[in-house]
Amino acid sequence: MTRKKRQQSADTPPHLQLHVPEPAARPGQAPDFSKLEIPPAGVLPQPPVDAPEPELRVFPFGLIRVLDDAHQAVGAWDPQLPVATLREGLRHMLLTRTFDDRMLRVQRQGKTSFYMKSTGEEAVAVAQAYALDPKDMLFPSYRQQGLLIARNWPLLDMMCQIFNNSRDRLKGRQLPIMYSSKEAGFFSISGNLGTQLPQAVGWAMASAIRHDTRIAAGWIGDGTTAEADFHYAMTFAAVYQAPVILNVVNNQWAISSFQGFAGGERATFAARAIGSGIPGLRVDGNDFLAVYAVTRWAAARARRNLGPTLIELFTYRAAAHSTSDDPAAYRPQDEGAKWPLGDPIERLKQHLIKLKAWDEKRHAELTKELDEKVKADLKEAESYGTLGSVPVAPDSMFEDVFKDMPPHLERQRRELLGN
Amino acid sequence: MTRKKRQQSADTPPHLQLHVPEPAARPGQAPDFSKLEIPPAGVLPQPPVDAPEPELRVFPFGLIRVLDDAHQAVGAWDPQLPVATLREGLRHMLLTRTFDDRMLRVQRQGKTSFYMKSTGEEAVAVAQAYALDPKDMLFPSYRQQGLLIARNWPLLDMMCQIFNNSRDRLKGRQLPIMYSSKEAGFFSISGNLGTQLPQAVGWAMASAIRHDTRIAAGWIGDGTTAEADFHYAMTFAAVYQAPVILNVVNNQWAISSFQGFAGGERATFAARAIGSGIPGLRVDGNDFLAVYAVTRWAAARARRNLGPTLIELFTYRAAAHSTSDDPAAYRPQDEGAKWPLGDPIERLKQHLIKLKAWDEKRHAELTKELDEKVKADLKEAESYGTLGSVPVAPDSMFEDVFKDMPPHLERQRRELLGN
Amino acid sequence: MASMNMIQAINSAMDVMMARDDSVVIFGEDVGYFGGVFRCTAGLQKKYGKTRVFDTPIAEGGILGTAIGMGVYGLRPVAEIQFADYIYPAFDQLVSEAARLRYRSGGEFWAPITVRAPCGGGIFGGQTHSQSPEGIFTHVCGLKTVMPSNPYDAKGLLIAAIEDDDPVMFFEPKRIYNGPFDGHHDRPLTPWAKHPAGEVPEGYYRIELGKAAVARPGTQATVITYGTMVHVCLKAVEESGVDAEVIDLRTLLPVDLDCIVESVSRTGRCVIVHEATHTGGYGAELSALVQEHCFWHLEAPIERVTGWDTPYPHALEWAYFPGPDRVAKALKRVMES
Amino acid sequence: MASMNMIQAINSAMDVMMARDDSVVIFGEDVGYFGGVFRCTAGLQKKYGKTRVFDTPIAEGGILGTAIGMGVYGLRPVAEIQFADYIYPAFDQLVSEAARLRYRSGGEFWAPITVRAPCGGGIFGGQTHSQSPEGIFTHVCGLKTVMPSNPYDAKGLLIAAIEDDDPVMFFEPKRIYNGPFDGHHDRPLTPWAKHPAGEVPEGYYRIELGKAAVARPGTQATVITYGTMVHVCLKAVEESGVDAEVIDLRTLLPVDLDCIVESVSRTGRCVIVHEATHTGGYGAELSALVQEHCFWHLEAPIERVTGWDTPYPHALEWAYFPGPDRVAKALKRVMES
Ligand SMILES: Cc1ncc(C[n+]2csc(CCOP(=O)(O)OP(=O)(O)O)c2C)c(N)n1
Ligand SMILES: Cc1ncc(C[n+]2csc(CCOP(=O)(O)OP(=O)(O)O)c2C)c(N)n1
Ligand SMILES: [Mg+2]
Ligand SMILES: [Mg+2]
Repeated sequence: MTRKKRQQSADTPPHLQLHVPEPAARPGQAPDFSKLEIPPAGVLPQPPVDAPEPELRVFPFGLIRVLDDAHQAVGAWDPQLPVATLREGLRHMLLTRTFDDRMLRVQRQGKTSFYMKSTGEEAVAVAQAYALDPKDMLFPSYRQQGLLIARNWPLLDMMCQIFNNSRDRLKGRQLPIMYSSKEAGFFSISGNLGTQLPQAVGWAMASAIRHDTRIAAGWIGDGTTAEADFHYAMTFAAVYQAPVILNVVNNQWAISSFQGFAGGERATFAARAIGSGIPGLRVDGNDFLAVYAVTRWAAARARRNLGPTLIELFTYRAAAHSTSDDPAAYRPQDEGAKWPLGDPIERLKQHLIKLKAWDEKRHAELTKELDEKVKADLKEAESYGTLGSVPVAPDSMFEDVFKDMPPHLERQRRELLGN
Repeated sequence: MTRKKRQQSADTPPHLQLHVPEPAARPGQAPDFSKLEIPPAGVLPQPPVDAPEPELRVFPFGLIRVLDDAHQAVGAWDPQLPVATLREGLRHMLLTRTFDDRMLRVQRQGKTSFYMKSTGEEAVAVAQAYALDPKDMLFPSYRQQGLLIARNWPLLDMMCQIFNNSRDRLKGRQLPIMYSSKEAGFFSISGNLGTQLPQAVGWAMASAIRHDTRIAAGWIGDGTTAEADFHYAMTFAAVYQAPVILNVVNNQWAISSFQGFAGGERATFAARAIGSGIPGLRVDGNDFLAVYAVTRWAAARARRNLGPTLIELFTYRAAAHSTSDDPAAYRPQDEGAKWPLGDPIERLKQHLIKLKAWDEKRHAELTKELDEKVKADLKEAESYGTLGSVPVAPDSMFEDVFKDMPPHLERQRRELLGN
Repeated sequence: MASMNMIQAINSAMDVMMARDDSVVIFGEDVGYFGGVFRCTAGLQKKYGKTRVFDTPIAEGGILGTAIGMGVYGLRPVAEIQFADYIYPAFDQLVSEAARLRYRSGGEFWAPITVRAPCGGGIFGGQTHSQSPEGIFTHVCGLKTVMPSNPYDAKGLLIAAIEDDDPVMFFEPKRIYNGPFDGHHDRPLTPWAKHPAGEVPEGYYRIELGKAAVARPGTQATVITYGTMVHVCLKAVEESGVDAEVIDLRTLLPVDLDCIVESVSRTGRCVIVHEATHTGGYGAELSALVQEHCFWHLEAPIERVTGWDTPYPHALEWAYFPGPDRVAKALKRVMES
Repeated sequence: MASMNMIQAINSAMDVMMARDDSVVIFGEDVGYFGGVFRCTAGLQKKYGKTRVFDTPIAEGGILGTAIGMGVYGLRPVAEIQFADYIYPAFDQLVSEAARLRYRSGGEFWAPITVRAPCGGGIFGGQTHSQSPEGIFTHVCGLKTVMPSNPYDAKGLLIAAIEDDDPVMFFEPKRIYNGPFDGHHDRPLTPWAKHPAGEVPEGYYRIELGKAAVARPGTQATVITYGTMVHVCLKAVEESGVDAEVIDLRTLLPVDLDCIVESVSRTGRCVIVHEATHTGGYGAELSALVQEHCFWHLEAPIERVTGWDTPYPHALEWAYFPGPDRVAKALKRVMES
């Protein structure tokens, strides 16, 4: 034994080195996507929804694309949506972007404390909302406002939350954009990353326990996959074959940290599915048709008791992380503009134009119409107050900590009110 | 949109059902391994240690075996160990089992409060200890006592911890078998499952930061893979390419829960590696030669700055979970005896006999010798006291909470001593 | 009425609720087929089926994360954490989610979960099978915290906890699962069968959360305690000869302040006892409350008798455990000053 | 000497320690290339290299789990948790591992980690960017807990924390990163440049853990506080006209009991102030300690002025924040009784 060991130590190994991931380009450098492999559109087959997982292990390493570089819909994954639906999708994506742009300005004007845009990621939320049933339950992160908008939830209600004004259903308690709407099947957004994912699985398990037909879907970002909750969600979803869709929106950045710090240098996020034995689909997140198609496929699978699916939506965070962030400090300023998979709105627009179902003039009109709609809603929302401009009843602070206010909170409430 | 949705809800889906895993057999039923796929020994190639991970994705779904059913060493993974090493390995495995059997009896006699055996899993700890360098750091779970024994750590010291007696270096603080030995490079065992795994990764990262040559290895059980710490360990090991070996000892049971409740119904535990982009090897954990070979391969990889490896050691928990457990309540009593991959000690013994390097007579002598050695050590250990038989200085309780005792603990110490 | 130990009473509470309300589901590590390492869920899977009583992966955070999702759906999950010492991996889901959900959603979403966890020492479990972490949870707004001291209360409180629409931490002092342990570990344990609180109705009944019980009326001092320590304190009172009132809080949060204030205002002397570590334990809050509300009645400093500020040492269990002698000493001190 | 705000002082402490001791490593979410969302580690990666200052996955439990492993190896990890509100996923590694390791290994293994986390509200961060969880950690034996109130202390305490061989929780009140906030949110903030404690030595110096500071000597009452509230209390004292002594604990655990007892024994009146939620907060422990050690000197009930027992409400931030008026009222109450 000891002899043997001496031999071992004999072959002196090199000195160890710590590998620390580094993105392809930093500020001052030119954006570099040379290492990025983008397979052509339409090459991947669409397997039957009941295909056994072992037959699906190519998908995490590929990229499902429907819209090709000439803006044509190609391949087995083309969902063949009616033109009316495509136009509606374009409208909801554009509305989401218009809303984001406007609310950012409003925040800059000091009318609220904080805002987060979803620019460049509109196809994720809108196409997925379309692919799901209106009664399915959504457990989003803070960057899927498009889900609410696609479900035709009033912008006015969202704005009132952002302003914490007299019409804010959340009683001024929450940071702007932390929406919650039971009616829209949109779960209360948490400030703690990832917690919603095992909750989505639990909701789906409950739906299965009650022999319901509704499924659940949850969203996290690439960076959040490192949190325990992603692991919990994957494990419980696989063990109980929960009717749930777990979405990882890989927009390649987590504030200042590129996806390499979440493991993106070594494998795709969709590949995590293989270890849990559930299907993993990797899709061009800026391709409205592809996103719709994979989500429909996963939903059909879940509805037929065939279990969960992990979807990686490969996209790019085109804007700053939030109003507290300036990406110029950590990535090339034009990286987003150079993103090879383009912009989801522009791509669907060009596709509709190819289909002769759209043109620049109608697009300009739509843009103007939506801008006016947002302005009008904003005007009304501001009439109910902006952050700090209208007093929120201070003692409402003590409500909803518990269903019924216990004595110690009643005492504190009285102390606050000075009696 | 709304029209489209109505269509969707139209194809009325079946009612959802929750899947709850169920083992192949329960008490009263015959053990059933019919669904178990055991590939023949020697079929899998041994890739070069610097093989890129994408080329290794078959291994998680296979099973690396060296000893065939005729007890011959076959195939590319045969480590070709000297006979002397094999005999030593047999000795250390047998010593581990003898120790376990004796200490269980001692617990039954009420001389200590608790014990945990590693019966059937001796090859995991002993062969892995052999395959590592004595200076490599080990972060075990509570079922790798064989690591200490293979590193020739005195049984006496282990017994004194089990008895919490006057020679217990842990000052009577820890539950029996929660060993700790800095000198042996054996990390303090935690009662909280899985915590040691990210710690092993951190230790390995530190070794790399300091350009050291020592690597780390950590062990958890199949059930523990569901804990966050496994996910953290995999993520950090992959991101920083830490020189660490992450071992999952799949003994198929977690107290009363079979591996299906950790996801074992859907994928192997080695397959988790694919999602993190690190090599995953699945090995017959009852095959001393195979366990040694895969561990050497992973260690060589780590030493050459080629990053971490996940190893699933496929074995069977032949004994009860602990002295607080009775498996007869949840699995067929003879399931262990029927385990197709047999017993690690018996298999190495038969291999040595095949090599004409061993025989029943020598084995009987060795068994007797080891039994006497353990008895002798036990006699000495008991002379230093058994649980409760010797007073531990009560105020030692306040030491080591902090490096230096702060005033509030000094006050409590004085209160305890009644002055 | 039937004679039940605490395990049987807890089992009976879940049985009753499973039968009354099909939205009640039970899960946790080893709780399904096996019936739990302490047997609290024994027989329930057989009776109510695998989709209402099931085993889980070993992931406390996943257990409570999915429990919250089930609660949001409309179920009433009762999750077991095998030992209170293993609740920490679920801490974020409890603090950031279960406790905040109703508030942050303006009352739209909530998760009526009950988290059962055996706690406390005195069973030679070592530092990771002996902890009493209740003081961490009583600091978290949005959580209710309960700790029963006998089978009758355990059943009534657990039923109330399951029916409660807020998340409830339900800590079960494992040392008294089988009998009222008075701290004299060297003497035989009386089984619950020999104790009046071991007489438990088979059917449905509730004990409202937030109401303390006077375990022993007294005039000279007030002992505020809960869980296993109730029995230790009763023994200590008996041995000290002090006519002390012993209050069994039963629910720690919301606390029954009226009961405390009424008693201490009468006795003017107060000893607070728990097994959890001293600094920042729930005893600190109780002490602060008593001096705030009874300051002018206090005739002696409030004493705290607790576990020491160390991990629970295996061999030194009885030097760590706050036994009757330490409580009696404190009683004498408050009487003397 | 240089003029530094709290961010610069914290950065300087790490800079000094990185230069003095090559076993010091720094990591956390966004701390590397970017230098931290509050810029506390700005410039350090450039100066000391990527393997000593680096970004991490978003996994607080992984950050502290690996930190412990690095500490066991022999490094001195300084880990940043981006907001104290996000420390809960790491709770098990802190409570079950960092805090227990030295004890359970009989002194053989330990992890000298420092956990930095910005805490507290007053910045319109909403309930998940405003929490003060220190009271959870002061209940955990084996952890030290520190919260500075100014740049000079922050640097000296952080250096002492990094050099300390025990795990140290180092909470940074983000509201006072740029200036001593006195609670009057409607008035302009004085920058640290205009405050004596903004004068900070560039080099190495320590402030011993466990020693409080008297922020203002006084004779009529004692205010015990820490962090942002030190400045709120100083203002409240000024406005109340009460000649109160203000104690800045600086280290919460181990606490400087002598300083507290000496002061309260003199003044006979005590107000305890923190921003964290009320029930079971660290103020409860302080109140219990004061009445245990100063009972015979107390002339009025000890008052606690704290955050309410609710999450931190975004729009109602200033109704939640315990400002100078509430503290002054409490001072008047203790003077009147
Ligand atoms: C538990 C927790 N840790 C840290 C944070 C701080 N934080 C907020 S967003 C964010 C980055 C998340 O990145 P990603 O998951 O990729 O989502 P994205 O912002 O790109 O949509 C971080 C670190 C948090 N909110 N919660
Ligand atoms: C965090 C935590 N949760 C639960 C437990 C209780 N527990 C101890 S061992 C065990 C089963 C572990 O099974 P596995 O990981 O397969 O290891 P094995 O016992 O089979 O070696 C459980 C649930 C624990 N010790 N720690
Ligand atoms: Mg991202
Ligand atoms: Mg196991």
